[in-house]
Amino acid sequence: MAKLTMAKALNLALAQEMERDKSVYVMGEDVGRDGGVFRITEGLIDRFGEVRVMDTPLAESAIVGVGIGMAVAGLKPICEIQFSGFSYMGIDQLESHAARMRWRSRGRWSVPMVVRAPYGGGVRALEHHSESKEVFYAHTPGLKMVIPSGPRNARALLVSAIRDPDPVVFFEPKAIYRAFREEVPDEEETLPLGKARIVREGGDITLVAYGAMLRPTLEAAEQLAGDGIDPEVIDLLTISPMDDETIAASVRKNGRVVIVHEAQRSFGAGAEIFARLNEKAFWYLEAPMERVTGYDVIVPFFAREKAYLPDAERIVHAARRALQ
Amino acid sequence: MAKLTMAKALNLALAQEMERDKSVYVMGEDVGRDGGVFRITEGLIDRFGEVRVMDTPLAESAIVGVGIGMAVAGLKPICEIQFSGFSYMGIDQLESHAARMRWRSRGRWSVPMVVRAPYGGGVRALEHHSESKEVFYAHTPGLKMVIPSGPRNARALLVSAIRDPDPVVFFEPKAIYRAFREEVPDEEETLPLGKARIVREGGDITLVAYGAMLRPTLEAAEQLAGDGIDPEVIDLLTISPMDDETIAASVRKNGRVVIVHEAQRSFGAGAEIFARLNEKAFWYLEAPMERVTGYDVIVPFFAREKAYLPDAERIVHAARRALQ
Amino acid sequence: MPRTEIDLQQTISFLSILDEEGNADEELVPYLDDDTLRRLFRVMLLSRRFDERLLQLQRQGRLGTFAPVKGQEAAQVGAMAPLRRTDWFVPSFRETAAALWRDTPLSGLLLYNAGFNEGGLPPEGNNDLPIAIPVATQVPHAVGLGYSARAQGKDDVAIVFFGDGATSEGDFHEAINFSGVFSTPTIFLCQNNQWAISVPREKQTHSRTLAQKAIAYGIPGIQVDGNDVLAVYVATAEAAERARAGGGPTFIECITYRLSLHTTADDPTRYRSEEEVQAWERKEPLIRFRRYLESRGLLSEQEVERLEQEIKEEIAQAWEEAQMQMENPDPSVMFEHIYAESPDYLKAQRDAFQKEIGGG
Amino acid sequence: MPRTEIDLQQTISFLSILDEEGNADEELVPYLDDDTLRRLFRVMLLSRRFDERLLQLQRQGRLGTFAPVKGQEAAQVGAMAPLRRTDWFVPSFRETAAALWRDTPLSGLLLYNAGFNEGGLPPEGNNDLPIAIPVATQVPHAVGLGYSARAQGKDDVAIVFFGDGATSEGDFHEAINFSGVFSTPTIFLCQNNQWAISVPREKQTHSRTLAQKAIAYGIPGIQVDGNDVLAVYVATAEAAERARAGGGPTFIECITYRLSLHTTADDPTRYRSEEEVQAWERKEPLIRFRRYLESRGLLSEQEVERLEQEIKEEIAQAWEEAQMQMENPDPSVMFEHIYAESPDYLKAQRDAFQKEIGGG
Ligand SMILES: Cc1ncc(C[n+]2csc(CCOP(=O)(O)OP(=O)(O)O)c2C)c(N)n1
Ligand SMILES: Cc1ncc(C[n+]2csc(CCOP(=O)(O)OP(=O)(O)O)c2C)c(N)n1
Ligand SMILES: [Mg+2]
Ligand SMILES: [Mg+2]
Repeated sequence: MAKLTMAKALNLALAQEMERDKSVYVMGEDVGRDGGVFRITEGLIDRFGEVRVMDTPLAESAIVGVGIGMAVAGLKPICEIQFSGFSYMGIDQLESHAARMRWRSRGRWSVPMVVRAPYGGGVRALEHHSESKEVFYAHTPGLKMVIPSGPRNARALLVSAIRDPDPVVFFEPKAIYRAFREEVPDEEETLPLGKARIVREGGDITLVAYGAMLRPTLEAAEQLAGDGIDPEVIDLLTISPMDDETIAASVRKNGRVVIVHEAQRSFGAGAEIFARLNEKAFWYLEAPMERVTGYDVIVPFFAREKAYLPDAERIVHAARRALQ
Repeated sequence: MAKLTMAKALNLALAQEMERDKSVYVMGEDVGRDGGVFRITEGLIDRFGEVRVMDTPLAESAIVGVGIGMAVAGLKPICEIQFSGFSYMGIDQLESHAARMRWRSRGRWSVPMVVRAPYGGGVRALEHHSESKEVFYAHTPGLKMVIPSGPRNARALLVSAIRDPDPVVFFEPKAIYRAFREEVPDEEETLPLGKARIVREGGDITLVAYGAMLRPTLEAAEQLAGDGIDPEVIDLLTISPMDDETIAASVRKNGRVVIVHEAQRSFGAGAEIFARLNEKAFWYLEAPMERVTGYDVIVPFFAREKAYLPDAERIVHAARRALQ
Repeated sequence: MPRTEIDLQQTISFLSILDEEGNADEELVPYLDDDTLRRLFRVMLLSRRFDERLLQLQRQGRLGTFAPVKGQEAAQVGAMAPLRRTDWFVPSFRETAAALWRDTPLSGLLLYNAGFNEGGLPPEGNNDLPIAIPVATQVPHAVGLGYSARAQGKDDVAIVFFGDGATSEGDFHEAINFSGVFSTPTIFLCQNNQWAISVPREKQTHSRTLAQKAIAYGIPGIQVDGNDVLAVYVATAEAAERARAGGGPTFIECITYRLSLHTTADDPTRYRSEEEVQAWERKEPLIRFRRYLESRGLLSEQEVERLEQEIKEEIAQAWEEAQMQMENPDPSVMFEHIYAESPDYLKAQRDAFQKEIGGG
Repeated sequence: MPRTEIDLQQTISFLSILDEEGNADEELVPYLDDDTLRRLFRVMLLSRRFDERLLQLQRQGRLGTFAPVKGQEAAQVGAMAPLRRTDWFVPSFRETAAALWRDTPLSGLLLYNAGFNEGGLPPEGNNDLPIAIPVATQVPHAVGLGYSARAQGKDDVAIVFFGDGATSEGDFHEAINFSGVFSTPTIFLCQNNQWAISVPREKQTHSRTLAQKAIAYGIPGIQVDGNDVLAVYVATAEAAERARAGGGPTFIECITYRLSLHTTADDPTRYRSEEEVQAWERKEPLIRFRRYLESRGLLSEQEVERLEQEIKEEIAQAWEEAQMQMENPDPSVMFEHIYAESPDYLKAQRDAFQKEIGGG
C-alpha cells in the first residue's frame, strides 16, 4: 500500500499487467525513452524492452490501426494517444474496425485493445489540449468508454480495461494526474467496467459526475451539506456501457438530479443520462434535471479556461435550482 | 416548377448556386466525369469546367482540409464525402480547423464550406454505407449540422448552407434520393438554417423526426389519426444549432412526445432533444418522452437492415406508450 | 546550378515473365510443381466464373452490390500462392480470387453478398481477415499482424491488398511508413487496375509509377505485370522470403486492369472508352496462362472443359447452400457479437425488439 | 535476376552555400540587396532574443507552454524572405521566426502565449494563417490556398511549415499528393530538426532523406542546409518562382536542429545527449551568417550591439503592451466568434454565464 498520484497509479497498472501477461504491449508517441509526455509509461521501456514498448512514428491513425492488427493476432496493445484532442485522426480505425472486428468475423477475431488518452482541461495547456469528446466513442457500438476519477480507481479500471476482451477507450483526466494522492494497494485490483459507484450517500438530491469533475462535485456536496442538504454523489466511471440502473435507483429515491461534465453541453453525455432517467425514473422526478457542463463553445485558451469549466459554485447553483 | 426527386433537386441547387456565384466550387471523389456515385453533381463538370468541379484523389481528410484552405482564400467549396461512413477520416479537419478558424483568427478568416454526404440506411448497400453519425458534428461547436427530408427543403437548405458564412455538414438521406418527387420552384428558394418545421399540426402528441425518418413518422401519424389521435409532426431539418423552441412549444401544448431517428439510440440526437425538453418543457410533460431509434448495434448488413431501422409500426407503438 | 545529387541507394525495377501470347522468359520462370501450376489456373478460372455468376444473381436482384474481380485474377492468385495458411491475408473488398485460393467457401461469399454478415466468417485454420470496405483502412492491420508474428517469434508474414486509389489515403502512408520503421514482415500488394471508380490512375497521383512510392519509406519496391501470374508469384515469393528472414516489408505494384464494373452500382461508360477496355482484354491474365500451360503440356482443351463443368457444379451447389442459409434471416442476430458479453441495456433492447416483432 | 530498371526521371539534390565558418560558395550566393541581408540578420536575432525572453517569462509562470524556435531561425527567415505579403503563410506551432519576418507584433505573440486567443490574430494585410497545433493538419490548407490563388488568376503561392515528425501523418501525405495532382503553387517546407519530441528522425521514417519523399508524388524535392539562410532563401525563391509560373509544388527539406526544448513541458535530457546538442551548436545559423555579413562589410560589432539594444527595448515594450491587454481577461469573450451570428441557445448560455459570474 502506497500513496500514489493517478499518474503513478496508472504507471503501476501498466507495469504490473506487462509483468503478468507477456502479450501486453505499449505503443504511442514518446512512450518509450521519454516515458510519455505525462510520464505514465515511465520506466517501462527499460523493464520490458523496445519490442513491447514501442516509440511509434507520429501517426495516430496508424497507432490505432496497427494496434488493431496486433490485437487480432493475439497481443493486447495499449495505445497512447498523446492528447485526446489528437484522437480524431484515429477515430476511423476505432469506428470502422476496432468496434466491428468481433461482429464482422462473428467472434472469430476480436480486438482486446486499450486506447488511452489524457483528456479534459485545467492544466494551462495549448489549444486542443483540453478536449473532452467522450461522446464520439460512447456513441459507437462495440467500443467501451471509461473515465476514472482518482488514483485508485484509475489503476483498477485500467487493469480491467487491459483484460477486457473488447476495445476500450480510456480517457485520463489530466487535471488530476498529479493533483492528489490516494492509497493504492500493491496487490492487483480490478473494478468491473460498466459499473458506477456511489461515492457519497444522501437522500435529498443526486449529483452525477465523472473524471476531473468529481472533485468540484464533491466540493459542492460538502457545501450543500453545510446548508443541511444531503446529496448523493455518483461517479459514473464507465460512460458506455452506462450503468443507468445505479443512477436511476438514486434518482428514484431523490427525485432531483444534477449531471456534471466538462464536455460541451449539447449532445454531451449529460443528455444521454437525462434520456435514461427519463426512461427509468420519469415518474419520480420532482424537478427538471439539471446539467452543469462546458459551454457550447470551443474550449478557450487557458487564460479563460476556468470560466469554461464547471466548478463547485455552478454545481451548487444548479442543485439549488433543482431543489426549488 | 417541376416535380423533382431529391437527387435532382440537390443537383439544381448546386447548378444554380454555381451559376450565381463564381466562388462556389464542387470537389470530391467521382464528382466530375462520373457526376457523383448518386449523380448529385451530374452535368456540373460540363457546365463549369474542371477547375470548379474537381475530381479529387481518394483522400477524405485532404478533401476537407484542402476545402478549408480554399474557403479561407475566399472560395465556397462544397466537398462531397462519398458516404457519411467514410467521413471519419475528415472529422479531424472539421473539428480542429473548419469549426475553429473563425474563432482562432477572431473573425479574420472564416470557412464558408459545405461538406455534403449521403447518410443513413435503406438502400441495400454494403457495410459502412448506412451510417448515421450526425451527433459527431452536432456536438462540435462551430459546425452546423443540417439534414433535409425531401426534395424541396433539400434544395432550399442546400442553397442556404452554401451561402452560410460558417461550415455546414449537410447529410443527405440517401434512402429518399429517388423515393418520391415534389414540386420544386425554378426560381431560387432558401430556408433558414436552425429552424424546425411543423409538418402537421395536432393537439394530442408531438412526433419529432428528421431525414428519411420523416416519412415513416408521417405514416405513423396517419395511422394514429385513423384511431382518433391527433399528432403534431415536427421535421427538425437542422440538428445543430437546434431549434428547441419550436419543439418545446409543441410539447408544452401536447405534453407527450416521441423522437425518431435512425442513428443508434445511446448518445444520439434524441437524447439532446430530451435534454432540451427537460429544460424547456418539463412541467408540461404528462408521460415519459419516447425515442424510436436504431438499436445500439452496428448497422446490420442489408438482409437485416429493415429490422434495425425505425418504421411506422414502432413509432405508433411508442406513441401509444406515451399516450397511456 | 551546381548541387550535390543525393544517392538514394535504391532503384525500382519492373518484372514480367509471361507475355500476352503466353510465351515465358525461361530465365525468370519460377520453379513450381505441376499441381501448383494447375491449381493456379483452376482458381483463376473459378474466380472468373464465380464473378460472372455473382453478376447474374445481382442483376436478378438476388444479391446486393458487389465489386467484380474480372481481370485481376493473376494479381491475386499469384500473390497468395507463395504464402502459407498461417500467413495473414488482409483483403479489401475486391479480393475474391485471393479468397478462393485460400479455399473460402463460395456459399459464404454468396451469403455475404446477399446481405448476411455470417458470410464474412473466414475459413477455420486460415489467418484471414474479413473484407474491409473503407479504402486503405486495412493497411495498418497488416503492419500490426506482421509485427505480432515477429514479436511472437513466428516467421509468418502478412499480405495486404489494396488498389491504386488507396495509395492516396492517409492510412496507406502511415501504415507503410510504420512498417518501414519497425521492419515488419508485411507485403503491400497494390493492384493498380488503372481506375478508382471513375478516377484514372494519372489523376490519383502525379508520380510516374506507384512502385516508386517505396522510396518515400526506404523499403524495396517493385512494379510487376499484374496480369502475369508467374511474375506476381515471383515478386511475392521474394518479398515473403525477405520478410521471413527479417528483411522487412516490400511494396509491390501490380499493373492490371479492372475489366468489369467498379461495383454493380457503377456505369463505366460514363468515364472510360470501350477501346481502352478492349486493349486490356488482350492482356487479360487467363488466356495467356492457359496458353503457357498448354505449351508445357499441363492443360488441354478437354481438361479445360472438364474444369468448366466442375466449376459450374460447384457454384450451383454453393448457391443452393447459400439459399438455404438465407431462408430464415432471424433479425435478432443483429444484437450478437457487439461485445463478448452483451451489456444490460443491449439485452433490454433485444428483448424489446423481440417483443415488438412478436407484435407486443 | 534480370529486370528492367525504371527511370524515375527525377533526382534529389542537396544545396548549401554558407559553411559553418560563414564562408560562401560565391557561385551560389543569390543576389540580395544590403537592406534585405541586414533584415535577414535582424529578424533572426530578434527571434533568438524573443525566444529567450519567452522562456524566461514561461519559467516565471507568466506564460504557458510554448515551443522554442532556437536553432531554426535560418530555415524560417530564409524561407519567408523571398515571398510576398499576399503569399499565404501557413505555420505550425514553432514558426516564431517566420512570423517575425512577417512583422507579427511581439505583443500579440506574448498575449497568445499568455493564454489569450486574441494574440493569434494575424497582422492586417498579411495572408497569414493562425498557429496550427495538431501536427501536419495545416498542410492541406496550403494546398487549398494555392489552388484558390491559381483559380482566381493570381500568382500568389502558399508556403506551409512542418517538422520531420509531421511527415509521418496521413494529412501530410494526402495533401502533398493532392497538390501534385492539381499542380498547386504550394511550397512544402519541412524543418527536419532531427527530433519529434523524443523520437529521432531515424525512427520517424526509414527513408534516407525526407526530401526523397517528393518522388512518391512526382514533384521536385530538394534537401538544403537549413542553418544556412542563403541556401534556404535560394531553394524557396526557386520553388516560388516555379510555382508562380504554373510549375506546381516543391518539397524542401531543411536540415536543422532544435537547439532548445521541444516545448517548455519537455525535458530533452531524457532522450538526447549533451554532445549531440553541442555538435549542432557549432552549426548554428546566426553566427555563420553574422560572419558572412561581417566579411562583406555589412555588419560590425557596434552595429550588432546597437541591434541588441534596440531589440531588447522592442521586447520590453511589447511585454508592457501585452500585460496591459491581459489585465481584464473578460471571460465572456469565449462566446465570441463561434459562428458569424450567435444562435439563440448560445446567447442563452452566455446570458446564464454572465448572471452566474454576477453571482446570480
Ligand atoms: C475511405 C473510403 N472512401 C471512399 C470509398 C468509396 N469507394 C469504394 S471503392 C473506391 C475506389 C477504390 O479505388 P482503388 O483503391 O483503386 O480500388 P479498386 O476499386 O480499383 O479495386 C471508392 C472511392 C470507400 N469505400 N472508402
Ligand atoms: C496530431 C498530433 N499528434 C501529436 C501532437 C503532440 N505533438 C506536438 S509536437 C509533436 C512533435 C512534432 O515533431 P515535428 O513534426 O518534428 O516538429 P517539431 O516539434 O520538431 O518542430 C508532437 C508529437 C500534436 N500536436 N498533434
Ligand atoms: Mg483501382
Ligand atoms: Mg522535428
